[in-house]
Amino acid sequence: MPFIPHTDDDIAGMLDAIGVERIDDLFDEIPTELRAKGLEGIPDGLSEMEVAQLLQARAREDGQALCFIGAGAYDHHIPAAVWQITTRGEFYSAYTPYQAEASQGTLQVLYEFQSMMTALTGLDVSNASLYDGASALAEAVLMAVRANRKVKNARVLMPRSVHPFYRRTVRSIVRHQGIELVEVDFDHRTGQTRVADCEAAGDEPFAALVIPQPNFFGVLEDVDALTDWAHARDALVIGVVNPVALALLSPPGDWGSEGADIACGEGQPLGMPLASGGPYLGFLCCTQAQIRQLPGRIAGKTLDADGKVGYTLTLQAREQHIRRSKATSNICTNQGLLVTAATIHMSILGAEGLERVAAACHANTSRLADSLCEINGVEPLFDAPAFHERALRLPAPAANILSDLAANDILGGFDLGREYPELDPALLVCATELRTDADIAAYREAMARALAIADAA
Amino acid sequence: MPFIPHTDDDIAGMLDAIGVERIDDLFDEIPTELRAKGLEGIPDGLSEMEVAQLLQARAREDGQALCFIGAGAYDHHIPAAVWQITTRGEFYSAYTPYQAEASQGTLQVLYEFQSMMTALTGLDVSNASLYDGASALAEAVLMAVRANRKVKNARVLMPRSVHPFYRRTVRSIVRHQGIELVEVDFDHRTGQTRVADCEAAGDEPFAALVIPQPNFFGVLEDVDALTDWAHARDALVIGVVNPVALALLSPPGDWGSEGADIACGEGQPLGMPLASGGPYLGFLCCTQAQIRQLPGRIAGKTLDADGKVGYTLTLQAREQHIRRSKATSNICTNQGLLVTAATIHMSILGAEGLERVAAACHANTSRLADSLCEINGVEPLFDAPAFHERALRLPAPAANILSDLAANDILGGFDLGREYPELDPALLVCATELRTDADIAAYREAMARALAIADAA
Amino acid sequence: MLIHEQSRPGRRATAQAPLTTADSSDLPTALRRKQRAALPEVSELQAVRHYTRLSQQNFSIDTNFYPLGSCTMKYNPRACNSLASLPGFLARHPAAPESHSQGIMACLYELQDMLKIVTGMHAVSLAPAAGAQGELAGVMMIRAYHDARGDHERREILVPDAAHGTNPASAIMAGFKVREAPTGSNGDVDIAALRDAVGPQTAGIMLTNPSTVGVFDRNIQAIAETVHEAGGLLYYDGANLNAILGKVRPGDMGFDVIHMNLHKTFSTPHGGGGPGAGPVGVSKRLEPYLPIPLVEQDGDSYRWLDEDDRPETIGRMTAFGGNMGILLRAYIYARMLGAEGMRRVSEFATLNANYLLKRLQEAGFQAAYPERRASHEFIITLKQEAKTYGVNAMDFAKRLLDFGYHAPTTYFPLLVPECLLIEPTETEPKEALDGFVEAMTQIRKEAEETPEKVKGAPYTLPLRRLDDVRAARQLDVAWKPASQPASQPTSQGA
Amino acid sequence: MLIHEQSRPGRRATAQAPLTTADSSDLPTALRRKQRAALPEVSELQAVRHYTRLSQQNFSIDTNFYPLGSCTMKYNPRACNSLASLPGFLARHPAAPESHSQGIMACLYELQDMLKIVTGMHAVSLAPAAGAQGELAGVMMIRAYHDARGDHERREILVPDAAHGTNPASAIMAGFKVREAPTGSNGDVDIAALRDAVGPQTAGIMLTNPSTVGVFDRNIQAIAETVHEAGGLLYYDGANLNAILGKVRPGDMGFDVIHMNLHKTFSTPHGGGGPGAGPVGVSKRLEPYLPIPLVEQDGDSYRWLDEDDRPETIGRMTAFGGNMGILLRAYIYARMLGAEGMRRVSEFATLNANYLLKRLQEAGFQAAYPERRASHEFIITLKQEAKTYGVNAMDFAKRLLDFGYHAPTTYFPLLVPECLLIEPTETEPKEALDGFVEAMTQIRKEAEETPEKVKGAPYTLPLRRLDDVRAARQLDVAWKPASQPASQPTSQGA
Ligand SMILES: Cc1ncc(COP(=O)(O)O)c(C=O)c1O
Ligand SMILES: Cc1ncc(COP(=O)(O)O)c(C=O)c1O
Repeated sequence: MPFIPHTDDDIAGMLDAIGVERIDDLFDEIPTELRAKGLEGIPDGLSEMEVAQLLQARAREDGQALCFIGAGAYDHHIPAAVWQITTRGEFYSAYTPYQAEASQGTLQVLYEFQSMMTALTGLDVSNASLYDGASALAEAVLMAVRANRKVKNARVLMPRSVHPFYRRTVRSIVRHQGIELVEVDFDHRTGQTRVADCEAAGDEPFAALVIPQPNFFGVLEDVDALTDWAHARDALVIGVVNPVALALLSPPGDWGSEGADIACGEGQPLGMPLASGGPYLGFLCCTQAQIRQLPGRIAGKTLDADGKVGYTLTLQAREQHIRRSKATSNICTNQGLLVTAATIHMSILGAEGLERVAAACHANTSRLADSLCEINGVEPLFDAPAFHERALRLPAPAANILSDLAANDILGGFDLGREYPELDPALLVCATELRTDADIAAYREAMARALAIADAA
Repeated sequence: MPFIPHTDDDIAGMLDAIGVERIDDLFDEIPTELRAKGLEGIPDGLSEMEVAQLLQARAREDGQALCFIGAGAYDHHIPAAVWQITTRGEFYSAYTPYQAEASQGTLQVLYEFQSMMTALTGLDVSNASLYDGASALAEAVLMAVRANRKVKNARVLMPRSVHPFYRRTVRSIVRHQGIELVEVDFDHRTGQTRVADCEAAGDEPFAALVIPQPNFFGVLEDVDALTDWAHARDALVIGVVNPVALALLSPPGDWGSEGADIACGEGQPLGMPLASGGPYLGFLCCTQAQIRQLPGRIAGKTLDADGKVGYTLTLQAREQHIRRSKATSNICTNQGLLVTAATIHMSILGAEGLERVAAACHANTSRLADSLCEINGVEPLFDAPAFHERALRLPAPAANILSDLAANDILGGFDLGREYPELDPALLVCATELRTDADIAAYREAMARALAIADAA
Repeated sequence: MLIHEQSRPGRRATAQAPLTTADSSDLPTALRRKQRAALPEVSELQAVRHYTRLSQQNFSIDTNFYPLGSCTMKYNPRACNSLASLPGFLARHPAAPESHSQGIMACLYELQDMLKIVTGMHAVSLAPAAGAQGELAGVMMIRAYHDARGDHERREILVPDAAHGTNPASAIMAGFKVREAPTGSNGDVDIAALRDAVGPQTAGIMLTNPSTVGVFDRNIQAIAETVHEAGGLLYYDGANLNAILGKVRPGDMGFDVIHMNLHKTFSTPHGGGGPGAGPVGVSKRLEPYLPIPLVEQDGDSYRWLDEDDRPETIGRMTAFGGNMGILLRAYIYARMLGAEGMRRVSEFATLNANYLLKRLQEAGFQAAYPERRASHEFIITLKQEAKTYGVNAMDFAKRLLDFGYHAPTTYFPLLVPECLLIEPTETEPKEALDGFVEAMTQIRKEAEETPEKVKGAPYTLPLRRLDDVRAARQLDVAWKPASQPASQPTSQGA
Repeated sequence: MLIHEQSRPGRRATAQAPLTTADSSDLPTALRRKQRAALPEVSELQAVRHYTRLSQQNFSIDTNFYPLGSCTMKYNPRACNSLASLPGFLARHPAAPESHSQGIMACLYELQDMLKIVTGMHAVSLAPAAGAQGELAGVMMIRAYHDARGDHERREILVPDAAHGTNPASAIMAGFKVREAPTGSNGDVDIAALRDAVGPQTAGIMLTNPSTVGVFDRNIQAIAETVHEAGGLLYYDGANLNAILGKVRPGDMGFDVIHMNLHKTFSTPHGGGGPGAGPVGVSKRLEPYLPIPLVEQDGDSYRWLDEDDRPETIGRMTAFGGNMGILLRAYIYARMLGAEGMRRVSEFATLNANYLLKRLQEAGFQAAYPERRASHEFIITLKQEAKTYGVNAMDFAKRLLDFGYHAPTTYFPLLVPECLLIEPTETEPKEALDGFVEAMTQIRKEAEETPEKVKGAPYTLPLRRLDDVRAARQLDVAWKPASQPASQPTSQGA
């Protein structure tokens, strides 16, 4: 019996101790008419060997194409040590550290993670993770609305330059809490969200402004101006940031004259494989003033009975298991194992290592964009400094080009027209530090071929 | 500086403490004319990412062909838990357990391994590993010659049905110790080593007889008769056995009326990947009487100062680090990590699991052989019960057929003619529990095609 | 010692960063970081050693019996980890085209299907990232259902007082009011009180059955009838599915929507606090609202369903469709179990729980619901011990750690005083249960003879009992450099 | 508790074995096993938990500073493990055709090449499975060389008294006699004594330089001349290569043959006692005798060289050409280091050793060779402490464990009384060395004030000091079932 250790003797002895004849008797409080007759359709169990053969075949099927998609998930090198340690049983198979004394490993990791995230974002405090970047933004929006005592209405300015999936996720999650998400357009020449675009949202007060940096197009926003503008209107500022980019870019805590109030984003670039989109790791940081509105676990430092330093979950009164319906959020299980990976990743790379990774991605993506733009009809979509991603205008339908490239095992980018019809046909491309010059040349060649075919057709 | 943690401050402070100006001064006892000028030809260092890209490409190059080769290395399923635990840093990066109190993990594993190997072989004691099966046989031969007090000469009867690479290895290793390896032929009809073949080696006394079970051809030897015959002549008996086969086959300790004296073999089938041939694990077991002639580490049970049970390396007076030139062997570093893997593997599978694996291999190989023998001109080479491998006669040159099959990503077996010209053209094939019916069908089809081509040519 | 405290400026003994720093001088200075982030600067060995040693300070399934009620801490098969980590799965970008995704989509599709079968629901979405997000998706679907029918007054969700905290919190996030439904003294929902509570304002009820008090609510059909007749829907909190897998199906009990914690019943790892996966299953009438993406079979291949295919969907729960790696692990586990194995899960989880309960009762401990069968878990109350010896549930919990056992869940559910919620799971051998009974018995003896000893526990762990109050009062939730370090300019692309 | 003691008949809670038992009834009954082997019957969880917990009872590089002299316990980069474990490498059968082996053969070829360059030798074989096997191969080549010249009287190998035990043992295995060469009081070989010792019987000398006393023999050229003039060859024990990598090459010192412990200098893991890899390098005149297989480049591809290509080879050392997975790890490490990184290895290993020596001397410890530079390791002698306080080197070693430091090598080399051979390696930060000095100082203080405390160590490990004598006297080297268990017939193919 896979995973069930009971011998026949055990079973007999245990039933005897309980005083029943057979295991099924233990289910006698379930009304008979409800007892499931069977599990028709569930296949028979397989041995580990058979499942391995099946899964190996399936994993092979998905191949390992050359990936030039970014769009919120980045193919970075992950030091081998990261997952070899993260998957140690003591991290992998532990629960949320409710019993602090038996969980110092996890708790100290959480505290270190929080320390690293505050260092990266320039804010005071960090929680110990949310599900992913998009749901973290949703929580940030809810948090900002709760936290803003000066502005009573629940309007939040949401630039269209924020990742479209993030905007959708925010919409799903906050829709029933009376929050109005006001879309702010971007400048179609630069791809930037200008103050003027924000002003177009009207004169009504708003609780918060979301600022993506870099934005979905890879374009760098004028974060200082936007932050000061929002703060002048008593709104809070929520930065949506890429943690690797933060190695080079001004941290939210430094934006404008006062700094952003909240920063959130996707931790995937900190040591998580692409893995079809998850598990990743949402992070959420804020100023000290907002800590009681912060959702999610927080590890804090304390002392034990002998005065030794230790760590424990703290401010639990914010959380559902204490506060129930009055909690800051319903979040319970979060992304602890990914936090462990991210913490190890950051400690191995350090600030300088992350900086080099960021610079390499930036340079590679620039090289890729330049190289593709040598092809007739391909040109930069926006005229503004960009980081990590580049939006390109195509002379042919993006979907066709992408499927042509895919047939050559090149994943050519994200089809911008799908989310921004006015930009069609356009592509969002990205080349992380893992893409070599040869990879970029291969892409360029395949793109030239694909466009030639499209042209001929 | 990869892996070197010294900061500039550290270096300055340390040099200062030592009282030299630069690191190079520390090499001032090396005669100047010897100082290496450079390392021309050593490439520049690569980042982990770059090395990963290189190695991934190389590993991909070698592909993952469908493997029907056995010949001493078997493609078994390895439970995922085995290597996830074996590569935990505490096992992976520990030294030989010289400080017993700080090495109870490794030491208990060694003791458990020894217990499992004695259970499998039916002998009293086991060492804690040798390099591989072939070098273990060499040590067994040396040990038998030392141990046999009744027979003073150093003749050892070595059947030709022993793995040819084992015989070569033994020859390399023992050649300078005055040992005469007397080849014993096999019955060309059955593939077995008969008592009559042994008797053909002459009347002179001999120190030991080697008995492979199953032998290189997969054929089962009449171990009882051979053992009794050798014992009647005051020779010791060395069994060369496959540990997975031992789940079904009579253990050396039960052979004949007294049992074999020594058993050795290759532990690879107990949880080691094929991995191009190593690291594997040689095992060596013997009767209590011979323990002081046993080479290699041995872990023993003892008590600590508080009377608690613990484990430590014992009988070290047999070993080179104590006995130097009088040691039983020069072996020092052995195959500890593989012992760990094997121990976990055996504890997860248990005797019944190993038995099922053995039965599945046996059945698959039989099915494969039957299936190939449906092809015109392919027929069993030997008429005898066999296990795990099957020797087949081919109607065309084996080398050509094998390279044809390889072109179809099928590794079709071991070319017997290379080592046994008199059997040419013949193939030794094997299908472990991992080979499915579809795999076998694919092989059969490819073989039929290859033979048709050969026939046409 | 924190990793930060091992940091030395200029130390970076790894082979990890690109060897040269690429040019990034085109980034506008105003938008650049002025000072390097205070991340640790350590060697790879230091990091490896630090986190390896930290890991050793955790209890975990792989090292300890962990009978944490409501959490289903069972063996996480190692195969699930290695197979979900095959390069082909790890390398797939979430926006990869379907042509490069058929392998994983086949797994997801089959998982949807298996979850439909085991729960008896009509359709399943794998999107929610954990149980609580599944709850949110579930109650949002209830809301979408009523809204679609113009039934806008249904704004109240009933939640038993024993329910998990996420239940009311999720209902609130979906814009509902929460009303408590009391638990009767026998552990079942108080049906009379429920009847009084339902009405035209009732959007639905959130239940788990067996409930968090560890008993199967025998009136489930009456409850379903009551709520349905009042026009409400039934939500099933699937955290306790391990108790009934293959034995009784929420769909058959009358539930309209369910979430499942794959990190419980389907044995994906808890990871020290996640990640999990909280798929939702629904009856036919709720299907249009399922969160996206979904996987559909289309002839020989699979395709994603998104907003365009499902215009009424409540939408997206995360950017990229959920915790795929966890879904894969659950799929692998399910395939190893098969139908027979699934049935055995609940059978042996229940056998273990009832055996352990019985043994503890024999040892003198008081069950919260002594007349009832345990499901996969049960509650004992230490109120007697607390009163007589002044040793409370938390003291027992801490002392258990000294015996190498992780503590059961304490003080949840809140309605049972000084309670321990104990869930042994099916993967523990009888010896582990017997050992636990022995430890509990021993601790009670200590409570009687030397109560201070119990109250001072633990003793054998790296730390003694931690001061939670201090942690909250003297908040320190992030290490900060002693003095902001001397400004280290970041490289300017040189 | 042993895994065997957790076994219960009939327990097998794993998904590992094939689900059905295939037919094996055709195997002759006489050759079948009569009774199942007494292997443990445990669940997968029990096995995982047992071995996870056992692992935690080890000191290791990944958890502790491990200054074990002569063993080069440095960081084993995790990348070496994961890249050597890529499926393509793990799946390759040793008898796979060259067409399916070019990837790994490229790695092996380049490794051969790099090892040639760093040692200054003419050719390299990767075949030997560890250092001792490399030694055996080496002295066998020396023998083959003399034999080929008809020089059959050269049957004596000189070995310094300080040499590692494997040196004389290997020489004996190759059929030589061993003669000790004494070490001078300054740590160098006693040249005069050596001159007296060589003669027509001299086949060669086995040296390591720096020697196992941790100093570089300044007379190495004179030694080489002496031995060569007498007609002998020079063997270099490469266990100490970490001290000179990129600084001085054995080939340039005049050595004819060398083995390298890749599990030392090239940082492949020690694994609790192996596996290692002991490639051998030779000068031109010994090339024909190299053990096979070798990898040769042939245009664009690689091919194996075996007995047919190398008729004079000493032959095969293992069945399949060595510890390939270890060779791959060494290759990966070498590629990460590059030339510059290799030089740094010896520089920082030497810096760390000299710094630690100096600090220990300042703290009052006595160096065995106080006038000499340390190489990558050095010896301190505690004979003073042993005499004054009755606390010997072993006591210091055991007490160090309580401080979280693995003990240095004790009582080797034998010629220095109460010695500790200390090798910090280059991957340890200064803080680790300083911490070690503090611990040693503290222990000396304890030795002075409370010698019994030191003699009773360790105290903080899972066990107190173990009784080695008892282990040898009351030999128990394998668990046996209490009573041979009731005969369980093995399945007869049903
Ligand atoms: C009964 C119950 N419901 C809901 C949840 C919430 O699930 P999750 O932690 O996955 O968000 C839990 C788990 O903690 C639970 O035990
Ligand atoms: C100096 C010296 N020579 C030889 C050896 C033997 O090497 P191995 O253990 O790899 O056989 C060692 C290692 O223990 C050593 O330190």
